[in-house]
Amino acid sequence: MEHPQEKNGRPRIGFYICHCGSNIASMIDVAEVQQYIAALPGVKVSRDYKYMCSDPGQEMIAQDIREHKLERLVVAACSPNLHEETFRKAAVKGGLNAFYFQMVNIREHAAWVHTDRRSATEKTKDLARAAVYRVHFHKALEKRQVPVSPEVLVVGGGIAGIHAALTLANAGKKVTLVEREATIGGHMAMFDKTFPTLDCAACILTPKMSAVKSHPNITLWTYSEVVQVEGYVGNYKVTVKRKPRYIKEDLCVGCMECIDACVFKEPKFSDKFNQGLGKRKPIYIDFPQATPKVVLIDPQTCIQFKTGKCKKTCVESCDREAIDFAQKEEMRELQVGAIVLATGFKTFDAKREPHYGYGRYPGVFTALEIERLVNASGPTAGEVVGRDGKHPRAVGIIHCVGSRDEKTNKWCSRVCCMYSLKLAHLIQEHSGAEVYNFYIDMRAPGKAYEEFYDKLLAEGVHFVRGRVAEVTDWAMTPEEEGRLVLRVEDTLAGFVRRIPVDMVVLSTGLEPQADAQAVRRCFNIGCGSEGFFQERHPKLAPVNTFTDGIFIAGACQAPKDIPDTVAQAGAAAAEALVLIDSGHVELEPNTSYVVEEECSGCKSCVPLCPYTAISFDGEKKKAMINEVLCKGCGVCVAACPSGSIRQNLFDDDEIFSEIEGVMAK
Amino acid sequence: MRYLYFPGCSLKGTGRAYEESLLAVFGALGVELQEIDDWNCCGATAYMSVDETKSYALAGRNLALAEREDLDVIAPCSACYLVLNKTQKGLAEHPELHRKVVKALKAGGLDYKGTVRVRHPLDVLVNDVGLDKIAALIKNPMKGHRFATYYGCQIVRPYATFDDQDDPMTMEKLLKAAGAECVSYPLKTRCCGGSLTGTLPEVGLRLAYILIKEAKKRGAEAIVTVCPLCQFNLDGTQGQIAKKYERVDLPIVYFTQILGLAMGISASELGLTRGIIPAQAVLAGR
Amino acid sequence: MNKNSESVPSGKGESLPSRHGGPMPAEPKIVAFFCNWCTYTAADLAGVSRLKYAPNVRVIRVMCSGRVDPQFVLDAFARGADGVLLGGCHPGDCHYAEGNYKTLRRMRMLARMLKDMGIHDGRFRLEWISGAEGDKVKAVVNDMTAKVRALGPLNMPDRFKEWDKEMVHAR
Amino acid sequence: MPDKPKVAFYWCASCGGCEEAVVDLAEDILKVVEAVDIVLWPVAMDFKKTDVEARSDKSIVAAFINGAIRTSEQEEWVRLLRRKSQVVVSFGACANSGGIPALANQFKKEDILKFVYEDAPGIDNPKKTRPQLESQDEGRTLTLPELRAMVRSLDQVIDVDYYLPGCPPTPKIIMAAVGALLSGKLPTRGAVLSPDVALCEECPRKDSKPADLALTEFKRPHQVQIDPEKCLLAQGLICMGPATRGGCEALCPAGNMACTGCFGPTSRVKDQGAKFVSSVFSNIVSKEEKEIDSVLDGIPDPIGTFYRYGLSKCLLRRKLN
Repeated sequence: MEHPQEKNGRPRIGFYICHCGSNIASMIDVAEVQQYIAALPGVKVSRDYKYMCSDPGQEMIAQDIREHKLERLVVAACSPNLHEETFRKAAVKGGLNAFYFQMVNIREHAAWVHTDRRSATEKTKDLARAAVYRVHFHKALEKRQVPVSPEVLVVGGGIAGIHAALTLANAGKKVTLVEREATIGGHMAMFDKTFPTLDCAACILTPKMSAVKSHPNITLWTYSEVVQVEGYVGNYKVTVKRKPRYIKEDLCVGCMECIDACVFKEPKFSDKFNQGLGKRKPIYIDFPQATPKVVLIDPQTCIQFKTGKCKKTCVESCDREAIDFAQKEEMRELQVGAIVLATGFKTFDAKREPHYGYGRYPGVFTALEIERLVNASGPTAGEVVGRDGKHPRAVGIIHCVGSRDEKTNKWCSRVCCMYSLKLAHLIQEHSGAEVYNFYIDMRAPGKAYEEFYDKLLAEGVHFVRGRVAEVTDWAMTPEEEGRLVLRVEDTLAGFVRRIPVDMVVLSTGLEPQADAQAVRRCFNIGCGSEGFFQERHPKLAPVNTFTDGIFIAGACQAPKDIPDTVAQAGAAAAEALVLIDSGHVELEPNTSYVVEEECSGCKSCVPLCPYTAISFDGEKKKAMINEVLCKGCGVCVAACPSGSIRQNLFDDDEIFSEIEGVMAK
Repeated sequence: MRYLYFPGCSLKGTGRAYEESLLAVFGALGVELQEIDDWNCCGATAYMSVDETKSYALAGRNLALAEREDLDVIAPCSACYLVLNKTQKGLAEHPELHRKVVKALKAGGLDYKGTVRVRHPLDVLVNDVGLDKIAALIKNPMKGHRFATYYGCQIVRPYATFDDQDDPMTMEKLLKAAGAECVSYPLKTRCCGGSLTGTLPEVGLRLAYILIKEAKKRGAEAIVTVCPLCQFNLDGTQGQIAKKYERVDLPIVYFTQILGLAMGISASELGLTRGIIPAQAVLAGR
Repeated sequence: MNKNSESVPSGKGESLPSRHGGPMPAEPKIVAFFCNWCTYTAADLAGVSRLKYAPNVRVIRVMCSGRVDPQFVLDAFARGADGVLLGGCHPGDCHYAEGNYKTLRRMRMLARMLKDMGIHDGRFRLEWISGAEGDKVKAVVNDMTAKVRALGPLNMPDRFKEWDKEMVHAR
Repeated sequence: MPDKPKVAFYWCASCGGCEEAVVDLAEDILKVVEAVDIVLWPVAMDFKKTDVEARSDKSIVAAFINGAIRTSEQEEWVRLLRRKSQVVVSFGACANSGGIPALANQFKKEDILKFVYEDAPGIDNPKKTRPQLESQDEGRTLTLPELRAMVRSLDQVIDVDYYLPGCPPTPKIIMAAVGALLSGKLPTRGAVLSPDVALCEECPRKDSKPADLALTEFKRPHQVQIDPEKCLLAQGLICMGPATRGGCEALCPAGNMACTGCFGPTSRVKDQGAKFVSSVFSNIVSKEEKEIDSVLDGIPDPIGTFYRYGLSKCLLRRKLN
């Protein structure tokens, strides 16, 4: 419903300022601002209230709109990112178009960041006045509704991606799961046991992996990478690169006879899945339960690729004729409504802490290497032996390598304390060695975590509180001779200790993937300063991003353990479901449009639009904006040399009046 | 290639062998070192703890003298290198301190804008001159000689400007270019005991003994160092070590001396006769 | 006939007496245009993190720094801003792909024009601040406020009045 | 038969081109003379100030005033004409927005006087004599108008009813304006009497403008052999056409010259120079500051280029110095 404007052309304005409990009121004199704005021309109602976003607060606004025939609404409260929608709804409730409203951010941008009440109050007056000036030019607008493509893309086939994909697929959605490696499973597939229950990682993961493979709603693309994302919420066009594995995936049944038949009789090449502790052939499969169970050929090591003169015994051995040396990289396109990013983490490079001797002393291992060593399907079939083939008498586990460290990564990686305990238990169990844990603080906050720590204490694992200064082969006593010595200040005992061991395990922390920046650019989302993907709100929107329709799950957002990862993956899947099941998305009406009779057809705007929303009508010789494609950045509006492009919500009049408003006295 | 040269007190006194070998090697490489005219004490150790501002001014004077030329400064002594770098950084980060120091300098007709770079000869040799150029001048490689490289505490801490703080490797690269072998020596940045021999001799001596003993144990025929203070301490305390622990007799030499030998410069030119522990082993085969 | 004309303009660069005339110069006002996706979000983050910074900036939200028309900058100065700050996403990070490059190109030219018009370059600043850089909002606002304060008031509205005093009937 | 409507023409800081434009009406001028009674036209007729002063207020139907306001005398005259006229038409770029004279707003008055009377090549003035507001000559007091410290547009001094754009306005738009005036079919007060669409609309080169200029350098006219058919911006020349109001029928581009912006901006634009910058410079190809800067170096005098006819109307009005 529309109200007639006042005779002088000035709309009737209602102004509301929120105390936000004491959040705003403690730093800003809200009563003073309320009185000041009340005196501005056009302002018919001005009120302050304890919690404007509460039901009574919203009701008060709606009531005022009806009673005082308000035509514009200004609310000074928190960031529009938080409550803009709330007050738009309040406006609508009162019978006003939602876009006759303007929000003033005086909490995040004033109350919380200033220390002087006087100047914070003056600033608030300026900002509120600007909004009052601005709403004069507001127009009645409607949100645009755009249909949503019902399919979902999940990127990353670790436990997070697997769980998200299965959840969505079980809800009846078509899902494409894209994984960079040859198999899904991620880091979890490398683990032997999981803390604190010590259940076998493979036993709980592999059923989910095969469920992914066999699910009618899931298309699984491994050995594939997303290279381009275009479009917008509900309508993403995604280009995926499918790398050649030189095996016809639909023909290979994973019998592995080709591997036996390979001209290399013995595995010779470093096995990435086993962290280089094992060997593989040029034709290989990462591990027996790899999903899909399809072999692949590494062209870097395969004789046929290197010389073209191999006997190709593998081809002979495959009666399904699945081997295809001519396979090429393929580009595939997907149309999806939502995307779940679950791209995981990488472990800290232990060589960045040279005083721990990784890469220098053969007795020093990373935790992930030990995961493979203690794994029954690992390179040593679960036997804990050093690179020299000897069984360690004593093992030292150093916590916080690449975590909680000013020089490397400041954050706590959250999982290392717990996995160190797990590894301590497994090493002791598998080898009978004395195990020492060197920790700064023990962090075991989780269901049954602290109890697990207690269990380890009872098992006789040693705990030394102190950050290890160095790992050295410098022996001072015969006992230390030929071993690795950990020098550490035992901060509980209060002196420096030298502890000789035969094997050192570095509990490396979790870091963003090496290409996290490129990935986030591709998907147009943000990263925190440490490089993990940025959630929309740390508490209230932990799986959303600032780009609608793109959700994040698992360790790509921050280090987290398996239970948290699975919970987050479920949450991301649920958010994607909400989007898709609603059938459409509402887009802000902040689109731009060309006023045809004003346009000179100079084409200045045409190349500026990143979404090719602007075209040049060859008949009329004028520019045209396709509203469906326009995302409302306003670049063309600023660039139109004759001022003939307008933008809803951010028109010149609105911005100039805001400038006038902040500067007026 | 031309640099300013800040010798500091050691290189004119106890560390003369360092200066002689440094100048000989740089001369052979065609790198010109121009000694800063009228340099003064760098202000190391005691000054800093007594009066910080004054000691910054003292060191700042050397930087001010250097700034008049548009050249990097080479400070071979670890203490000088550290103090001059600390001053450079301190003045850059603390405008108030910089103002005070400049005021003092102006009283002496000097000024300091903050543009000087203080470099270590290891840095200059590897990063400016380059290993290829050095390798090309090696006439008499140190084949079969094994050394322990010892960096001491000051050139990588707290500022690790050209090498790793925990496991520096620059000296290894140079010695390898000279044809020598380096033993794995995890004690390369541990305290030599130098500053304690005067105050807590028992502790100082023990620290020196540990370093020498470990180097010997690992098959080194000498410890190669970059620091005149470490050299003096490790060389000069071996008599006491013999009395208290055991006879060690390990030559302590400068990396420039080894480089010089490999370049075919004579032992006397390189000051190799100046050590208390004779450098016979090092000279074997020449 | 007006004999006062020689005093206009002052001839002392930008300097003009404080708008309040008293011994305490007025606090500078800086008009900021922050893009919704990066810099505005960063300012929200600074708030949530309770970082404290100078209260001199008035933020106007735009969807993209590319919406900022150089006219806005001139208008802000003309209406009394002592400084104008633009905040956008880092190069390569624009929510709208390349809007910030368009900003950069225009604003490099505008900066030259401002300089030619005698506006000190400290009064106009373009900064790339990502959504994660709440601390950079603080640093930039504090730094710019200090610099603009040191430059003194620009105060164009009073200058306009001052300049027009040479006319018989100042309008 | 009632009196013919009384019309005044006056010139301020101008080159005389606007007067020439009136003469350029050719035989049409006769229709004008036929239709109106000219009561002031210094370039052609001998009327004195006292003649105008003697008229009653609002007795002149329209005053056409060209030239910028630079001196106290001009200010006095335009105030007088405002008082005596029902309609004031700001005539030409100088009156509208300062025009070429307003480029002086980049300099201090003292510097201008010093240059003109002391430093300019060819000046022989050893006593550094300057014009005085008052001087004595054989017992008589002589006065001169005062040079103001800055150049103003007409509407920065008096209220203006209509604007005729151009340097000078073309005969076509002058005749249209006179016609509207005489027939009483005037648009809303404050209007610019020329189409409110940018020049490209009527430019013969319009079709040759590529969608993406993809600018990598700017050239000055003497550095390039100008293609007579192709869009001038596409040739790397600064053509202000896209940011300039049409109505001139693209005289300059048709004459193989880039538009320099004399018709001023459209009604939607507050600051022609800033808007032009916003537009054209967005289309530079480079993303690197240094490269962008080197492209910008191709424009050695930005203010003189983008505000050639409008520095008085720049939002900042003059250089601070």
